[in-house]
This record gives sequence, structure tokens and C-alpha cells, in this order.
Amino acid sequence: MSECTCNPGYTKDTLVPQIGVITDIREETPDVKTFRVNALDGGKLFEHMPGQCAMVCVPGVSEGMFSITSSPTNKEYQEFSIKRCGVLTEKLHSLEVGDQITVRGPYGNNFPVETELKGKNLLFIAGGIGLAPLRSVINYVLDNRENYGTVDILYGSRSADDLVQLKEIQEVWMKAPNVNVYLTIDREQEGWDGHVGFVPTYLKEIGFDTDKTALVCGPPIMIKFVLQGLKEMGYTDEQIYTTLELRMKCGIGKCGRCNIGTKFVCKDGPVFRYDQIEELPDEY
Amino acid sequence: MSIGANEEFRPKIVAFCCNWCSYAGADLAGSSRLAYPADVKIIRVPCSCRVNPMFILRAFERGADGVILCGCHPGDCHYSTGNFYARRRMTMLFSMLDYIGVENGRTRVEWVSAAEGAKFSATMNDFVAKVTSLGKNVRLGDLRCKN
Amino acid sequence: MQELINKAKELLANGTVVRVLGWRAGDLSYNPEPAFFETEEDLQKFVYDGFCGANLSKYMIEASKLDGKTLVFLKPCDTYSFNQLIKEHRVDREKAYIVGVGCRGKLDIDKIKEQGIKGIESVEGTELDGPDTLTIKTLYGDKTCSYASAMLGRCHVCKGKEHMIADEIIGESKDTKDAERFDAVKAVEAMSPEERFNFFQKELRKCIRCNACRNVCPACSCRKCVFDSNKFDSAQKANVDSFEEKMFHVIRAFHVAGRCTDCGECSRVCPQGIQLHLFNRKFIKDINEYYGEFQAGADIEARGPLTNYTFDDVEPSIVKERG
Amino acid sequence: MYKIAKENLSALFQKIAGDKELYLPVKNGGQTNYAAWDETVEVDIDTLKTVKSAKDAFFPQFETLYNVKREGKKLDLQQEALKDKDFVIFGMKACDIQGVKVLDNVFLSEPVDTYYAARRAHGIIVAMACHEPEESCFCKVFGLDAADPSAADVATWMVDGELYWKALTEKGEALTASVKDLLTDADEAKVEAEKAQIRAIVEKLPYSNLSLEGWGGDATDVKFKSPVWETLYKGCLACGTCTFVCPTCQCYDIKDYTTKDGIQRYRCWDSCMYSDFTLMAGGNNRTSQLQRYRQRFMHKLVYYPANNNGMYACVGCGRCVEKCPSSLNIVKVIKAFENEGGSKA
Repeated sequence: MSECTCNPGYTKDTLVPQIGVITDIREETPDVKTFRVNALDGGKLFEHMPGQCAMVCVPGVSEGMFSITSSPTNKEYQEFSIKRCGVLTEKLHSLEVGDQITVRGPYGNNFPVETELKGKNLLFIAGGIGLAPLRSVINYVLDNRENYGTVDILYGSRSADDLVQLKEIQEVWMKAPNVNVYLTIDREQEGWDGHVGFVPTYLKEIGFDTDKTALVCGPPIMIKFVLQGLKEMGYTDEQIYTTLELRMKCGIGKCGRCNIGTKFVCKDGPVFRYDQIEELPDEY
Repeated sequence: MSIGANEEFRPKIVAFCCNWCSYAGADLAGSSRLAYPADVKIIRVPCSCRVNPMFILRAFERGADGVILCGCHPGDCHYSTGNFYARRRMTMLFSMLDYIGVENGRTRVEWVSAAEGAKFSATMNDFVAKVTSLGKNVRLGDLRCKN
Repeated sequence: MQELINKAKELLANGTVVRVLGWRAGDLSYNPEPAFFETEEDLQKFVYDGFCGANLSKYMIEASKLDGKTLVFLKPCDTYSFNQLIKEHRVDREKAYIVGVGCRGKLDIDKIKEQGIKGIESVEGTELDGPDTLTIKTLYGDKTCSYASAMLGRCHVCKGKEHMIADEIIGESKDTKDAERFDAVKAVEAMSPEERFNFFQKELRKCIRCNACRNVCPACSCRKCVFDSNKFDSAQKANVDSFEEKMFHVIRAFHVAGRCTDCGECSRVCPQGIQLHLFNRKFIKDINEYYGEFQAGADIEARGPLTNYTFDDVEPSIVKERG
Repeated sequence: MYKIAKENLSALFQKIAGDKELYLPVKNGGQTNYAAWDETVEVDIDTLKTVKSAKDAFFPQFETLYNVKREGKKLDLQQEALKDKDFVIFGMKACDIQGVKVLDNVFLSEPVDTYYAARRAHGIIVAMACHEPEESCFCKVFGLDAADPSAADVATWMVDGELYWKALTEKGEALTASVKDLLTDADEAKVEAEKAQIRAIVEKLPYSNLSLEGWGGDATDVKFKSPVWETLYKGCLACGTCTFVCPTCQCYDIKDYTTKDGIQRYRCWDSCMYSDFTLMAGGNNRTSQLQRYRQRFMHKLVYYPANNNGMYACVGCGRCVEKCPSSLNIVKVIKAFENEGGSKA
């Protein structure tokens, strides 16, 4: 290597982010906001695939990995649905339209929408903020409807007020052809005439056929019981996809903290087929 | 309001003042129109013993040239004994700072009651003069904080 | 050593204790490790010799959370730490069966290496009743050095051969003190402020922020250290700027002031050989001078000097007056 | 091959430092570490092992990545300049050089870490054979030759008060040319004798015959689930000494430092031994020291080899053997598994 890597033409390091502008903020629930982010020139920050993540940072506060909730078929912007639960998310929630943040990515793998999932019947199971990564897939699938079979969406939350993207669910997904949406909330609530009960229980009540591929995302405890339920219903490990979430700093498989076994969740994940997860040491 | 190169050095002073005596003393100094330099930045604390040694180091890290702690006179603490503990802690801390080579004139504890506006102003004038004579704090600052 | 093993076997067998906290023989002659033993078979690897310098009181914090009693071997200086931990409610006296072990000073392999001895294959004469001279077999020939010349710095200012707390004592201890405890502090104090600044700057510049000093310290028993807090700006993991090391070491010493028994573990474990005891001992010296002689861990009942006061305490300005 | 008398080394260092930065082992406060050379430092090339490895030269414990300034809602971001000046690192041992190769696999794989890549591109490694290997060394186990550090730009040997110098690469040739007037021609006889002597000592080292059987990329399941870890980790104090002195540990953290002039985003070494290493707002996947302890060694001896064609992320430098406050180390781990199910050591 004789050529200097640091002449003016050098590539920007992957750890150096782009500046993004918040162009819209939607209050989904009392503790979830969806942020629309654009590049400085108004376009998209980057192209991504459904399930991929990006590092979102408020300089001086912290940086965190968030799944991109908008679909790649959206040609105008990226969206992040973020739940308030720590120092960084607290700060993000205090931001306003027009504020600038930094974003780098996209990182990680994606749901295999162009390969293994193509032509399949899809069953989406999400709990709470777990809808964020799946929403990207759902919209991708709806925008490329002819490539996929039936679509069933089972989504649950603590209460009716905690259902994320409710407007889109009701106005777009429920009206889409050949799509069934099942909503549930954990406890009875005034003004809610839909199903009440936990997602894993509802799953068994509905009793989906095993001709589908399940994409599961939600809190660890929900995932655990949903997987049990799917197994009982006859689903094989190869029919189930889910995502892992660990602490990440670099996003490119170098800083070491999301390492489980031979995998780096930020680079080799976050999307794993269940049989791949079974091979990992039990540390997630 | 830019400071010219040949203008004299004006130290940044952080004064931690207890809510019950010294802060009131500072108030009295103000309302009595007793002058003290504007370079003294007062931080009000509930009691002198609220001041943790890290507050003092942090002030220096962020560019303070001198740090002074003011509380009620021993025996007069609003919480009866807070300033007694503060006295021991600060004695220990100041001794340690002196030990690692930080000029000991940069730290001070004074007991100032609510009635001692004059003492407050005199103390601050004296402290600022002392720190001015010591010059800029270079031994206990963080290089990343440019002034 | 056999006596200790016998005692451990006896107490395990009769159910007095369910585990033994001691040292397991290393794979080199100088690297035994603190270890728990639960069976007679485990105890085959038990060792107690001059290289067993680790203060096991620290491990008793975790052991106190376990079911059943733990037999712990404590050297005279370790018992100060144990007492202090009782006072701070970090260990449970009822969960410990303390055997005070004899000590004739602990060895520091680096002190041997500093004498130009390298490629060490074995060190002989390290046992409690061993000779005054160590015989060291190396890849580059046999060497000898005196036991005293290989002792940890802390043993030269030994606090004495008495155990402050124990259920029984096995083995004879020796007072290894051959220097004044505060001489090193006084030597620094005698320097000019400029020299002191440069001295500490040089010492602390070596710090790699590995936290070994903190994690080995029996007084550093906070569940969450302030330096691990994300909300605290200087909770940095790296030696970014000279300020950070000062902040870390001054504050750490301050947080243990009045509680530090001067067990010397911080200086023993520092991979960069920073003389960390210079901080702790400075506080101890000041406490002794200003508030009266105080030895943390000597007396469980005594009130700690920084949680105590008198009306006539010296004013902080005394620092200036002493100049 | 060339040589230079030991007493002339300061002239050599001066010459090298004339147009390049020069890093070499320097003694400060009784400890030897790599540091920048100037006339005032106390060079120490006799100490076999520096406390920290030489990895700082390529992957410093602290480095700024970029700076951000905030004006109202707007952000202004400036990437820190990459290393753009050649530097020489003098005195690296075979193990430390292998350590850099281990880092290469991490930082030079896609996406390339440009900060590291720039330093690698500008670094000229002058290696030194290990005159007197010590009992904590076990580089032979990883196939390294302490007597002949061949993965460098220049190899040197210190024999009888003379430093023998041999350029191994183009970069090494260029460096040699720039200091040629200080060097004299030499034959290799003495160096060969020195090599033989070093190798003879290496054979006798207590750890040289350590067996790595059972480790490697395929061992995840067996090793991970082994009960051996339950006793092994007990003495661990959860400090970061082993990780910070290790030539191959590459975990890092990214943090911000805020001043009134802007925000400095920097990266610093981190340690998988620390309790907050994997702590998230939403939980922690490694809550016990057993898990963290296991992770470190599993990474070095199983996960890393699995991802890097069998190369171990340990180079046998023995620093952890010397520096662990509780005398735990990778050798004890390897041996504990050797004895698994068998009799005592």
C-alpha cells in the first residue's frame, strides 16, 4: 500500500454518520414516536432493505441502533418508531421537526423478502414496539403484492393506546386485498370491542395453518411463548424468522459487544431464522 | 465585548453557596450595593455538605480558575451538622489537591452568614485577587475544554 | 500449610462450613489464585505460601450472599479489611469462619524480576517457615535473593502481626516492618508544588484505566461505581486527558478515605506499577494529624473520621497555613 | 544484513525521527511502554515485554473520530484527519506483530476501518528478536518464531552489544536506505547463533508444549456448555487489565465528550470483562461474571478462529499471565480444559 489513504479522495469512514433532518414526528402512543428523517438535501439518507437497522445519534447524548420502520418502497424518506426507555430515547422524544440528528447505516441483514420469503404465505406476529421492523416488511410486501401469498398480521399491545401505527393498520392494511389483520390488547378497556388477551394465547385461538412462514418480533417474553405456540401448531424452525437485539456500538461487527458465538448481531443479524438461533450459545 | 490580548487576566471563579446563609449573604451584598467581581459565578446548594468533591474537580475541569465554598458558620447549620461534615471533607480534599501540586490558593472555604453581606463581598474580592495572582488554572483542567 | 488443609477438611467434614476460600496452586511457582474449595478433593490444590498476597476479604462480599458458612483464611492485614466490611454491612460475620493465617510478608514477583532475574522456572523458600533466602531456578541459571528484598512494598510498612478478628489462628506471624509508613508521603510533601505536580503527572500518566485498583479494593464495594455511570461525564474508559486520571484516582481515594485500611492491594495489582498507596496514605496521614490517630478496621465500633466531627475541627485553611 | 553498535542507537533513532515519527519502548516511572521518541526519553530495548502491547500504535486506546458543532437546530460535522505521516515502530516482538495481524482481520475486513487502515499504511514495523524469552511466553504454541520475526518490515537482533539489521520488505529497504550511513555491513553468523540460542530456550519454556487440541472454530457447543467455567472464573475481579494489556483484544466503545465548543466523538478501548459492556436500556444479556469471563476466552479460542480460518486471537505473549491481579489467565483456561474429566494438573 503505497498510496496514501488519506488524500482528499478518501472514503468517509463508516463510523462517521450523515446528518439527518427530522421532517415529521408522529405521536403513536404515550411513549412511542415515529420520526421521519431526510437527508440534508431533502432526499433519502440511503437505500435499505426491510429489517435493516441504522445508528441514530443525538450528538453529545448517545447513539443507538434502531430498526428502520419505513419500507424501502417508500422513495421519499426513512422512518424510525422509537419507544422512550432510556437516556437517548428520552432525548429523541424531546426533539422537534427541523432538528438535526446523525444517522449511519443501514446495518445488518434483512428479512429475505427477495429470496426465501418470495411466493410464501406470510404470518406477521408483533407485540408492542416490535411492529417497527415488521412494518417495513409488511409495507414492502403490500407494495409488491403479486410476489407473495396470503398475508396475516397478528398484532398485540398492552392497551388500545399502545398500538403503534394504528391509523395505517386500519386505513391501509385492513383494506388491502387478501390481508387479514388480528388485533389484541392485554387487558379489557373501555371503548375497545376487539379481542382481549396476550398475543401467544390469541395465536393459538386463531390456530393458523402451517402453510405460512412466520415473522415474529416483540418483547423477549412474547417471542418465547409465541415460538412455543408456533411449535405446538406444527411450525418448523425453518418456518420462523425473528430478530435479536443486543447492545451495539459500531454496527459493523468490530466493537465486539453484540458478539454471540461466532455471530455479530449487528452484522450477521438482527434477522435470524429460528434454526440459526438454536445454534447460538444461549446468551441472548 | 471581546477581550483584547493585552487586557489583564480575569479568573473564572465558581462559588458554591449554601441556601440558608451564604446565598442570603450574597443577596445582602447585592442589595447593599457592595461590589464584588462579576467573574464569580454563584451556584446555590442546599447545604455546604451537598458539595461533593467531584463538584469541585468538575468545576476545575471545565475551566474554573478558583473554587470557593461558602456555608453557615459552624454551629449555625440549618440542618445542624452539615457544615461540620463539609469542613472535614474540604480539609481532606484541599490537602489532597495541594499534595498533587495544585496551587492551594485556588480553593477556599469561608463561613458567611445571611447578615454578612460585607464579609461576602470582601471574601470574594480577596479570593479573586488571590486567584488572579496565581494566573490561569492549567494543572487541573481538561485540555479538551478550550476556554 | 498442611495444618490449614487439615483444618479445612475438618470443618468441611463436620459441616461447620460448606466452602473454603483460600488459594489454589498456580501453574507457575508464583501465581496462586484466590479460589473456593468445596470438597476434600478440591483441597489437593490448596496452597499457602509467600505469593498468596491477595486479600480474600473482598471475595467475602460475594461469599456472604451464598448459603452456608465460608471458611476464609485471612492474613493479619486482611482482617482489618474484614472488620471494616462488617462495619459497612458488606459481609456477614455469621457467614464466615475465619482462620487467621500466619504471615511473614508477602512476595512480589516483580521485585524479583527487578533484580534482573528472568526466565523464572521455580522459586523455593516461599513457605511460611521457609528460610530468609529465596532460591530461584531460571532458564538462565540459578539465582538467589533475600526474602525481604522480594517483599511487596506494603509489607515493609506492616501494620503488625496481630489478627483483628478470627475464630482461630494457625501459624506464627512476623512483623516485617522496616520502614516508616508515612515516609513516602512525607517525601512527596517535601517537594515544591511544581515538583509534586510533575511527579503525580508522571505517575498517573501510566494509568490505563483498567480498574484493577478499584475492583480489588475491599473498600470499593459499591454495587454501582460512580465511574461506571453513563450520566457522569468523566466515566470514561480511556485515559483521554491527564485530568481524567487525576479525577479518578483522587476521587477514588477520597471515597475510601477513613475506610481504607491501607491493605495495599491497589498498589499490588496495578499493572503499571503506579504507587497508588501514596494517595490513600496521604489521607490517612491527614486524618491522623487533624482528627487523631485512626486505623480503619481496627475497631468495629469506632466512628469513621469522615462521618464524624467536633466543633473545634481544623478549618480547611490549615492546608494553606502548613504551606 | 547490517549492524550498528548499541551505543550508536541514539544516533539511529535521531536519524529516523528526523523525517518520521518514531515509537519505541520507553521507560517511564519504572514501567516500559511504547512511546514517541525524543532526546529526553529513556529508551529501554532490553525489557522483553512492554506492559501494554504495541497495538496502541495502530489502534490507540483513545482516538477522536469526528467533531460535531451544534448551532441552533443545525449540526456541523468534521471527520478527524487520518494519519498521513509515515511512522516507525521499533522493537516489536513476533507476538505483538502477530497481534496486529489479528487486528487486521477485524479492522481491514469490509467495511474497512479507515482510521486503522491509515495507520497500517503509514506504519513501518522494525521487529526485534526476543533475546531472552521468559517463562510466561508461549508464542511457539501459535506457531510463531521468537527468534526470527519475519512478518515485519525490518528484523533486528541484539547480539553482544550490536544491533543486527535486516530489511524484509520494500518499506524496510527504504527505511534502511535512509539510515544507511549509520549502518555497517555484517555477516549472519552471529545472528544465526543467536537464533539457535533463542529457539533452544523457547523449547525449554514451561508453556511451550501447551496443547490447543479441542479448541478452534468448531468447539462452540462443547466448550460453551462445559461446567469447567463455573470454577474458573471465581477469582476474576472483573477489571480490564487482561484486555488492556492484550495485543489482540479489539473491543471498543464510542463515546461523546461535550464541551462548550462542540462535541468530540471518540472511540476508546472497552473490556468485555466490564459489567456494563453489554448493558442496554432494555436489559443485559450477560449478567454474570461467569458469562463475561467465558466470552473473552471463547472469543479468542473459538469464535475468532471460526471466523478467520482457524487463526487464534491469542499470540502467546503472556502479558495476562504476568498482569492479572488474581493470577488468572488464558493458559490456565486452556489447561483446565485439558484436564477436564481427567486427574489433577
